[in-house]
Amino acid sequence: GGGSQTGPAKQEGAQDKPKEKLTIMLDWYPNAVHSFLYTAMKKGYFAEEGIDLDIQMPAETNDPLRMAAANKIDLAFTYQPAVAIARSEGVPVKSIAAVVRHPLNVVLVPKNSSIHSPKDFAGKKIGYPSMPLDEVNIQTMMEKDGADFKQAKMTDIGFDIISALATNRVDAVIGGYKNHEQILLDKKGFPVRAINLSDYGVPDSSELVIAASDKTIADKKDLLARFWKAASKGQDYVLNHKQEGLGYLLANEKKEFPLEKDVEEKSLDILLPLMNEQGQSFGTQSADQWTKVVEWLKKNKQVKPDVKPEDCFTALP
Amino acid sequence: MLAVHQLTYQYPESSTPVLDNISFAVQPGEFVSLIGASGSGKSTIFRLISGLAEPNAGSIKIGGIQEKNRLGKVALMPQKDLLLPWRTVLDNILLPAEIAGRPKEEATRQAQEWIIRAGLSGYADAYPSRLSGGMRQRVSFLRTIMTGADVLLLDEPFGALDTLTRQEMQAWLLSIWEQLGKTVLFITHDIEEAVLVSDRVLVLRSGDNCVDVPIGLGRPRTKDMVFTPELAAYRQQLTHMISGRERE
Amino acid sequence: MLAVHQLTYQYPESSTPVLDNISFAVQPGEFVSLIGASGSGKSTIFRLISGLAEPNAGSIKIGGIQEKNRLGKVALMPQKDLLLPWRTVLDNILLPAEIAGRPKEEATRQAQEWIIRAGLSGYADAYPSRLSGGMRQRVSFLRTIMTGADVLLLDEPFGALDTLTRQEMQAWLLSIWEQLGKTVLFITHDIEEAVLVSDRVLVLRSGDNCVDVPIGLGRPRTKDMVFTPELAAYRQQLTHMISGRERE
Amino acid sequence: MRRKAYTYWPAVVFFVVLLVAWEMGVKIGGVPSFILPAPSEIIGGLIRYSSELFGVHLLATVEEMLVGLLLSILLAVSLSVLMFFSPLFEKMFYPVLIVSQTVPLIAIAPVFALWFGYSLSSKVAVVVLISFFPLVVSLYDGLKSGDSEVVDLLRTFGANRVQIFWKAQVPMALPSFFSGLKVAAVFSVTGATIGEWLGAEQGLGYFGRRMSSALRADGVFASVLVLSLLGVLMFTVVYMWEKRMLKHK
Amino acid sequence: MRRKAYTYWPAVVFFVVLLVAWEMGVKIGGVPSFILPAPSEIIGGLIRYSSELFGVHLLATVEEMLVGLLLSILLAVSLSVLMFFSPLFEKMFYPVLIVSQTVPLIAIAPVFALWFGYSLSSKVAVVVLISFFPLVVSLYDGLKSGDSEVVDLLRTFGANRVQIFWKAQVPMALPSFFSGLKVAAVFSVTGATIGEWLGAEQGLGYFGRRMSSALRADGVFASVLVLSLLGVLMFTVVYMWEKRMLKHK
Ligand SMILES: Nc1ncnc2c1ncn2[C@@H]1O[C@H](COP(=O)(O)OP(=O)(O)OP(=O)(O)O)[C@@H](O)[C@H]1O
Ligand SMILES: Nc1ncnc2c1ncn2[C@@H]1O[C@H](COP(=O)(O)OP(=O)(O)OP(=O)(O)O)[C@@H](O)[C@H]1O
Ligand SMILES: Cc1ncc(C[n+]2csc(CCO)c2C)c(N)n1
Ligand SMILES: [Mg+2]
Ligand SMILES: [Mg+2]
Repeated sequence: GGGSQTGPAKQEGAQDKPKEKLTIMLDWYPNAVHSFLYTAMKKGYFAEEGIDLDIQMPAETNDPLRMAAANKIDLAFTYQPAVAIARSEGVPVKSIAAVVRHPLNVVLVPKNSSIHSPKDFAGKKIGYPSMPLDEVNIQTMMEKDGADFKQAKMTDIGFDIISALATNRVDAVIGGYKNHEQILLDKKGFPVRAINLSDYGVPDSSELVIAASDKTIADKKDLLARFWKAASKGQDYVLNHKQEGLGYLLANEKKEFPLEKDVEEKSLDILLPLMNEQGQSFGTQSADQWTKVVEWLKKNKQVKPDVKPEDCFTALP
Repeated sequence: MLAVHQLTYQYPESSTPVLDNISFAVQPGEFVSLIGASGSGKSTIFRLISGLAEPNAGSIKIGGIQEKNRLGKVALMPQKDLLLPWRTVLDNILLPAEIAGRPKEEATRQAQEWIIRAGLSGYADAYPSRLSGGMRQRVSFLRTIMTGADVLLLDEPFGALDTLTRQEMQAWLLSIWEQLGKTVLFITHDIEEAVLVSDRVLVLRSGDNCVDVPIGLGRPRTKDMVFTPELAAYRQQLTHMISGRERE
Repeated sequence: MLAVHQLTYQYPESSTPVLDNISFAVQPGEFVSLIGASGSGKSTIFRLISGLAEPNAGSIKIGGIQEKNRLGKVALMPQKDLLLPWRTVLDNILLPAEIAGRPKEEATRQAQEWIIRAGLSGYADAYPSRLSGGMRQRVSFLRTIMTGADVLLLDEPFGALDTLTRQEMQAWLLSIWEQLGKTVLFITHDIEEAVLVSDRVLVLRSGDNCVDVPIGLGRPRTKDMVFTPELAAYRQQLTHMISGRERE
Repeated sequence: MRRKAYTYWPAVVFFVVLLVAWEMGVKIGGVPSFILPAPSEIIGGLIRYSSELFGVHLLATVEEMLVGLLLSILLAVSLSVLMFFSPLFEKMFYPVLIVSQTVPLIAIAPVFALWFGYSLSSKVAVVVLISFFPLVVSLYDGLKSGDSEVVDLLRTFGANRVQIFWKAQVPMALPSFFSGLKVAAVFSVTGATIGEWLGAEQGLGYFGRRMSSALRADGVFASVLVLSLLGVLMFTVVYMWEKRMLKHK
Repeated sequence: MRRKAYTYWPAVVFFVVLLVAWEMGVKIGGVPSFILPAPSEIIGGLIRYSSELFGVHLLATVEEMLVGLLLSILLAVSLSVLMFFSPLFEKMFYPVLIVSQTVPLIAIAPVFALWFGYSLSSKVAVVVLISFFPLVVSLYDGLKSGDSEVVDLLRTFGANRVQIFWKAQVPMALPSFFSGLKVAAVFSVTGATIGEWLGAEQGLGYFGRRMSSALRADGVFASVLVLSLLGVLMFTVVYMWEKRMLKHK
């Protein structure tokens, strides 16, 4: 947090404003998808809005949502269906903005695998990072492809999406991103193929959204709006200056963990078209997409029938 | 100084009492020996007097007072040496002074003098594992003396010593006893020793009260008295008493 | 049976040798006592003979053979009783038989007989923590006897016993010795005991060779011999020898 | 001082007080129940999920745990004995032993999986890795710190090293061994759970994790409850065994 | 038997042989280097990432570890002493202690995060949770198993409970305490690593985990190497301390 007040932030001349603290937790370790945040921070956009942003990393996939719901943090990067599931379990959170508007999550198989479409999952070990949601993904895909989900051996692989596949402990893995895990595996000499979820009946969803608790939304409406204004400005900058935007991310990480520039570059190329929609401002959510996702979750008994799509998200003013 | 009245004691694990209705008294400044067959309960009496165990029946008075907590009132030298292996000879000897909170320097001076008197010079800084059996016993004896208590309960203090060293230690004990007016209750299996050093000898027989034999020898006692016929007579009498023969 | 020649030994931790050029021999079937001041090295000699330590110089022959590994060749009764607290009295006594792999039944019968002889009947199944000092010593003695070795090294075996029990144990030891033709080397601090039981007495003086005193008393020895003038003479002679006075 | 029969009521009273405080704290203090559910909700979860918990996952975890603990004991005993008898082996092996404890499981999880696959053995391996260290250290220290005078006595009886070992050194090392075994027994539960994080299809740890990702805290804590009871049970069994073995005290 | 000075060469030789075998195995056996890199690659990683490893993460981990271990010792000592002096407290507390060990960290991680946040204290808490159990058990067992005759002797000197405790029971419990401390010292490294999985922005465990997610095995194993050395160092320090304290043996 303290670091964000030094350096470029001062140049913008916003130092006199009293700053409000805002905490956001990422969905994963910092990677290309988070460039807009680091850019906005380094360019002083948050400072301009009177925001002192603290970026935290999660310990576990579900931490951001839970911590946000418990008001330990203000904002959480999370997955669209996860918000609906949370509401269904009585966890009071809402999505406030879509960051990546389309799926990144794919099923990865080794390049020379005999698996070519979901019906080939039958009799194979499918690894997933302990998200019940992934079982529904696989089920939907297999049923669409005319196979019986019971034939797949679903295996919980814990934290290590990548090495589970690379060590041939599983025949396929779901939960890796086509902009990240796929590129990494290819680069490290373990070529893989991706099977898209949306090709086999899984509805188009926003891979990453930002969520906050009902209470935070009610109490800090103005602050959140200012946050998103600054974040959007950051995203605009990244869109127009890809190299520089990425540079802010890499620079921020340098001390603790050297990111690989080429991987992040490729990643950002894939990401940017999925983040901004022509004619819509950054973060705009589609009621239609929410309805489809919630319907699909209901059909697969992942959420209770009384979950309303419109409760799952809210637009910022 | 020490009065034991109708003492009865039975170990919790055991089915018969070790001590059954035992009574005796020791006057201030007296030197009394306690003899009896192995397993007759001598050490048990010491456990009771020192307060390590409570009698099932009977009373124990120290200095005329029957106290609930007798611990720390008398000095007990146990039959096993029980030296603390992690302390040097000097530190073992200083233990009672430490516990009493006596000034360290003065206690150390006294301890070092006594180490020399006990023939242990050069061993002050040795750990007990380096000592011979008799040396360990002497350290244990010194430690008991260092409590400074007026009543000394000594359980076979010189049992592991050769004649000469034993005589020196006896003479020294007698001098401490006389000069400082201590009261001593002394367990030994050596009847000669008992007769030589004591004013009275108590003979303990299991399942029986103890018999009191005053020793009519003059003071100071010298080691040459061992060869006198009086001593030989006491010796034979006591030997027979232990074996229970004098009653037949 | 046992020949010790120019033995020299120094503890690694210590700066001067405990034993310096010691020589003596024990004939088969002989009963020899070893006396000397506390700390003179008696127990150390036993450690060397039994093979627990190796001399710095000199040789040790057992049965005429100078073996490298003497462990298990002689029976050593240590000065401390060293009973295993997790074994009952009987099981402690059976230990050597177990180690030798002797049939359990026969050994148990023998052990039980001996438990009775040693006045410990009723204690076969007791754990050592329940025994008195003298009882522990007797158990330790029985355990040593149970090794069945021809040479017995006994380090103050009866030091914690009252006169009567001691006399019984002595008589018993002598009967085993005579009947089974054992060779016994016996450490004691009781000169009377040494004279009464031995064929010869070895007097150990630190920094000096040991002196050999044959005891010209007839066999069988009875406890009443204690009162004979011959014994008294030996006793005085040996006492003076330990203190080093006879050389002046 | 400590002779009285072990009575359980103070622990029970304490636990009840703790539970009531917890229930109140959650209900009044407003701790969100998706993070820390109240005891009553946990009991609810236990009932709701009882068929899965007890029918499937408990058995799986118990199997991993017992197999692992048994292997640990075997391994720890053999290693301590080897180290005890061979100073060379000790010098070679002790450092490896310590290193084995500091390697973070998450880092070698792939290696583990490479070797053991996702079968029972990978979880057993984790249990062994976690529980054998306290065992080895305490057993080996116990063996080393035995009274050398007793050992000497047995040597004079002509006992060979094996006899000395069994008749003197092992009994003297038992108290220390049991200290280690108590720790190891409890850690075997933890080991099984961690093993299940690294990849599993059943087991209480697996169940808890899935419940956690489904944001069902009642299920998470129901499995935690079962795991804790398992740990307490393991400890108690060892404690009873210790009492029996060391009854001469 | 075991008097000779501790020589290191057998361990060194053994390690060298192990490393060579590993290098060969990886190079010849065709284990993919992103799963198990050869020692030479690990050394390469160590050099490549040395500024991050030693400049940032090592310090963070050492801090968590030392603070945690110190707290553990304090806590374990106080608890054992309390349990030792108060049988009531023991009966109340021992079961809680065991339960605390069986609760899977992953399950209470959110609770931890809720209480401690993602700060130093959450990692310290994990270190304490993991390392104080072996300490408490061994210290408490050590205190309980002390020779009662020695205690009786001190009682006859009029020693009060505190004096008996310090002058007899503590020295008698020391060997057992050190057994536990050796285990705890090594586990404190593991604890810090696990603490870092549960949420961290620096530390060797964090670094290794991120390296793993980026499939950079050389970095993973470089951090593992540093962690192992740390563990061995901790053990050695305790071992030396034990030698000094128990030199009368
Ligand atoms: N382990 C040891 N390390 C160093 N010195 C020792 C050791 N054991 C004994 N000594 C020393 O060796 C000398 C002889 O000891 P030893 O036990 O042989 O005497 P002893 O004749 O049996 O005496 P006692 O009659 O008192 O039993 C003593 O001065 C003692 O301090
Ligand atoms: N802790 C105990 N539990 C049960 N019985 C015991 C215990 N301690 C001693 N006894 C028994 O009490 C009796 C007396 O023991 P005590 O130690 O008082 O004898 P003693 O007269 O000192 O003998 P010794 O001269 O052999 O030392 C013995 O028969 C012994 O077996
Ligand atoms: C770069 C990147 N890789 C993986 C994940 C993790 N992840 C992707 S989808 C999903 C939910 C279930 O499939 C999870 C946990 C991420 N967030 N970011
Ligand atoms: Mg006694
Ligand atoms: Mg001796």
